[in-house]
Amino acid sequence: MKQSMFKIAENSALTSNVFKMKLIGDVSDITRSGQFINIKLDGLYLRRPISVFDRDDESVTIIYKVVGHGTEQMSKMQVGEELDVLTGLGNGYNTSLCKEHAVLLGGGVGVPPLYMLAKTLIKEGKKVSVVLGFNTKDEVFCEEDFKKLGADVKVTTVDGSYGIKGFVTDALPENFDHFFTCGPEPMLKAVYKATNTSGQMSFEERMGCGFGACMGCSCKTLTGYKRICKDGPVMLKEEILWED
Amino acid sequence: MKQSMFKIAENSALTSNVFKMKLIGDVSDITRSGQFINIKLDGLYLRRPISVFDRDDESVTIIYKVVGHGTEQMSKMQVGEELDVLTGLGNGYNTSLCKEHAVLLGGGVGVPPLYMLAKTLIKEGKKVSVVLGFNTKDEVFCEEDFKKLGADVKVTTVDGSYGIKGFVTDALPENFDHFFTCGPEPMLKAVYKATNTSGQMSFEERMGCGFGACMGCSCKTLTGYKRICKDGPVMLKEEILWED
Amino acid sequence: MGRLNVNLCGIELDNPIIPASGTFGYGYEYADLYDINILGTFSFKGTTKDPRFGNPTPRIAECYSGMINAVGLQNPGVEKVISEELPKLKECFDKKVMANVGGFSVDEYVYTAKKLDKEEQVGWIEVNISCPNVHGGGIAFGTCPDNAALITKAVKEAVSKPVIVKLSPNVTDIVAIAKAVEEAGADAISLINTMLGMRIDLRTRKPVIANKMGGFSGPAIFPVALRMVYQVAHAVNIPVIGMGGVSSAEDVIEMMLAGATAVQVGAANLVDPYVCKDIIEKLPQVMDKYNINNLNEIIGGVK
Amino acid sequence: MGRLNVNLCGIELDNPIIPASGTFGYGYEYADLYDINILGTFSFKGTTKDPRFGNPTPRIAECYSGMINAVGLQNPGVEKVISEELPKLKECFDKKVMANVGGFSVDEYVYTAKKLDKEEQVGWIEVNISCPNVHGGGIAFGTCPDNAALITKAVKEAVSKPVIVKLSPNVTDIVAIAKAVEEAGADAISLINTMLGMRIDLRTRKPVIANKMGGFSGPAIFPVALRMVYQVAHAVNIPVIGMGGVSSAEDVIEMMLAGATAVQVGAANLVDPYVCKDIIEKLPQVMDKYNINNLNEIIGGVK
Repeated sequence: MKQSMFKIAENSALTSNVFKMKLIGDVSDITRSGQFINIKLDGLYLRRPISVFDRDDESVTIIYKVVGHGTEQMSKMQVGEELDVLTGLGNGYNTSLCKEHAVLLGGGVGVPPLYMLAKTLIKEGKKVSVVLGFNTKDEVFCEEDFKKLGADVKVTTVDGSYGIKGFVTDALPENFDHFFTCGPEPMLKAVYKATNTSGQMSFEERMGCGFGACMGCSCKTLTGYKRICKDGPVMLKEEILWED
Repeated sequence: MKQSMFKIAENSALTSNVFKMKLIGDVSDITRSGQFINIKLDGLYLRRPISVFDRDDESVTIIYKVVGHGTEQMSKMQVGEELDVLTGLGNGYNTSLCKEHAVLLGGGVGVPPLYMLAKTLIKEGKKVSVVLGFNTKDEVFCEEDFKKLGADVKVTTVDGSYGIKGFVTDALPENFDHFFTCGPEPMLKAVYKATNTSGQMSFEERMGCGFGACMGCSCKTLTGYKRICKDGPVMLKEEILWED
Repeated sequence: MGRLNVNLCGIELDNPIIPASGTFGYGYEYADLYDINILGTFSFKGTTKDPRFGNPTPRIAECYSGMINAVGLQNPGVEKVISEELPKLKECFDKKVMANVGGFSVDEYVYTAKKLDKEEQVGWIEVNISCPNVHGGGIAFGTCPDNAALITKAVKEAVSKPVIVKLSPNVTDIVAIAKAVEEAGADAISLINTMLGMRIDLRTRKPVIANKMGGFSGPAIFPVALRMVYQVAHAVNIPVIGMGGVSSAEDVIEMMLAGATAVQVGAANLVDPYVCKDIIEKLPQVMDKYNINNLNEIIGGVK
Repeated sequence: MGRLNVNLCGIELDNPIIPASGTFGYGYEYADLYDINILGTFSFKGTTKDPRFGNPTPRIAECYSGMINAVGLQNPGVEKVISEELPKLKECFDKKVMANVGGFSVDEYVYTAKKLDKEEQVGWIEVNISCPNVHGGGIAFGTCPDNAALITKAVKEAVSKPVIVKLSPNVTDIVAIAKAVEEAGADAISLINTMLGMRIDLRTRKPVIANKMGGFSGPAIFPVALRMVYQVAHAVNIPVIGMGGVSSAEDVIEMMLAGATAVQVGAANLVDPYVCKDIIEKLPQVMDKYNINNLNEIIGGVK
């Protein structure tokens, strides 16, 4: 984990309420896809955790949805402004658990963390099938980004206004050996039920610190209590304990 | 009173901790010298009241000393930044009470409100003598501004490092018919004792609202309870009740 | 009936927004800024039997997301309020006003409440048993259920108009006090008054406030206020007026979801004199955002 | 002796900065960030007899200048703390640590305190009688002087190390409770624990926190904390550890002027993990600014 200042190099709308922000700064602690960064915003007390969409040598890119005061404030920030950011948070996805063919299932704002993951898997020579799920056509984003990587991409919409009508589980490809997923909990549960392979799921929870100190985001797993921010956000399918 | 946004057109240091800030915006409610404006700053709850140094048709200028978080934050603001300001606060000086020769006595950050006052008095054809008191040479500011107006200006310093050694009361001119003063309370008391004429004194107090609603800055006078923000900050010498 | 209307003890309010006592004077200061008839009503400056100067200055301190005040019930006394302040208010306010009453003994509370009760402009009597700034005074009533009940009963018997009792948050068990004043006949409860707080000036090494401690208000106290409104609203059967740090239309809705029938806005008026006007104007669009058709449908919506 | 040194119940601290229980785990999380031996000491995660998962999530809510948590004493239980956490801590921390103890009965408190008392790494036992998150548990002790005294006495008799009792601010009379625990044998008092607060999510119309209410901390509560530290420090003759919203070297000095011998830093660690390091580094220059030669000269400086 590292605390440092980042400068906004891009902050543009992808849909009516989803934004892409590129931040220039020290990204040395961002080591895996599926990790997140934690952003301090003026006038708000807790930092805002946002998953990493991509990184290069000098910048990290995030994609976030405006859902509350924090993200609304972020969406209004200008290129050149600076942000205090904690980087290198969370365990991230373990790509070595996939042998040949990975399926990546993303729902809504669960899509972004899969991008850097897809990049890594393709670099490792694995076949990557991506299914991106949205409610409706207007909400679709990032489809082209995944296509450009060379992944096989399908899009589902709940109302059928774009791509395949239904949920990501309605567009599961054949013959994958491992899945990676990120999205709302009902989607994670559906994926859990619809898959027979091993897999990794990224969870969301309201966090206090984001680095394992406060126990604000604990959950029970089959392998004991875990902190979603530090021991997660990625959990193995095998260890997940659904509580209803 | 008016609430509106102002843009910073200048923010420069006059001494090591005294700054001059020019704000462009709607100044229509600033009608008298001796009034103040009340500035909202990010991250601070209460507004910061600062007396008016000067105004023209489209801007108001203030001179402030860095004494706490608020003024420190102001000193770091850049030209072009915007501030939420309440204008037209306080009664201000009544120049009609001076017939021919006014003496203006300012101590430290009590100096700025006297500038617009001097301008007004000179415009009214009155003779203006100014005595500016500081602790030491390095703290002196605004001497030239008053001289340019055509006022007779003397400077006192407590340590004698510049001008007349002593307090403003050690440099009182002869034959004035009314005095105007602003400065720390010990100075106001000294002026009160050292003068035989009528006069007006501007008081300072920690304020809540600055516009007469909260009773945070009340004081007792010989003519009843007054709110320094609304019924003051300028009081007639005749009504002052010193409490020790 | 508009979608903002609420009923407070039998009097219909155009909206639930009520500037809190001590932050709105006797109303006419703000009438220079906007037409104060747009308000639900407002609670005027705490009024006592005799005129009071209040505490020495400084009376004000800055805090993170809030402020401390130790004004100490400065007011011209009930006679002058009736002879001078209310006539001035009449010129700019057509609605019923909430008369806030302070005191230092049961007799004093009763004396002041009785006088104000007779005024046609007064719609409700708000009994402040919780001002933390008066040594040996109001605070004692507010922190003990028996005393709170005593004063409530005495005032209730003396007046004809609805009695609202304003509670202090500086207590272990707010519900016990709320139940005690309900049982003693209160028609409504307003809470929370300010929290007892303190700041020290590092330069002078003295308390910022001359009176050492004072009443802490502002957005900082909102979570404590919301919690107490929730607890009290679920424990009593009379209306609750929520307050404590409310600064936006969203805060108003949160207070009403917690159980408030109406909402007072205090410290926010002092830093943004137009805040109540802004809240009233923004409420409909914020209600739309959260799919609220009528404010009455959300009162106590959180179980 | 450095100008930052203070003595806490016979143990010399290099400085008065102590990360508060529940915000610093068992220390080693932060040891990855900086050498935690620069701290005065720290108070480890509240430990109970049995392992606890704590409350359901969400456990965290944002507030103006603060946050609410309802973790509910999640900890691996005292046996595992001794067998697993303390050995890990030993690798990165050479000083005595403050052992924070929670419980649900006098016997549990005594059991846990006794076990931890025997550990060479433990310098003080901090008894949390004030955690507001455990239904029917710790909170009861903290809001009643007699119960607070009962638990203090029982723990004091069972252990050899200094006993610090951590008080709840959610009370009418903090001084009565402080005096009760002093009389019962407490070696020091720490305060304040979190205030009971609540937030509601306007979208879901449900409390943000699964447990409905939780402990409110952060700069928002600083004025209440400072007031209580001042009141208690002037009423008892044992050292007081001040906490509640402390986030800067200036806050530390303000707390010490109010009467604190040492200062705990809580919520600030969660938003700025380096805050304690920063405070320790900045203290000398802030002391210079306010003409403070040695911190001991300002403890309780405000009368």
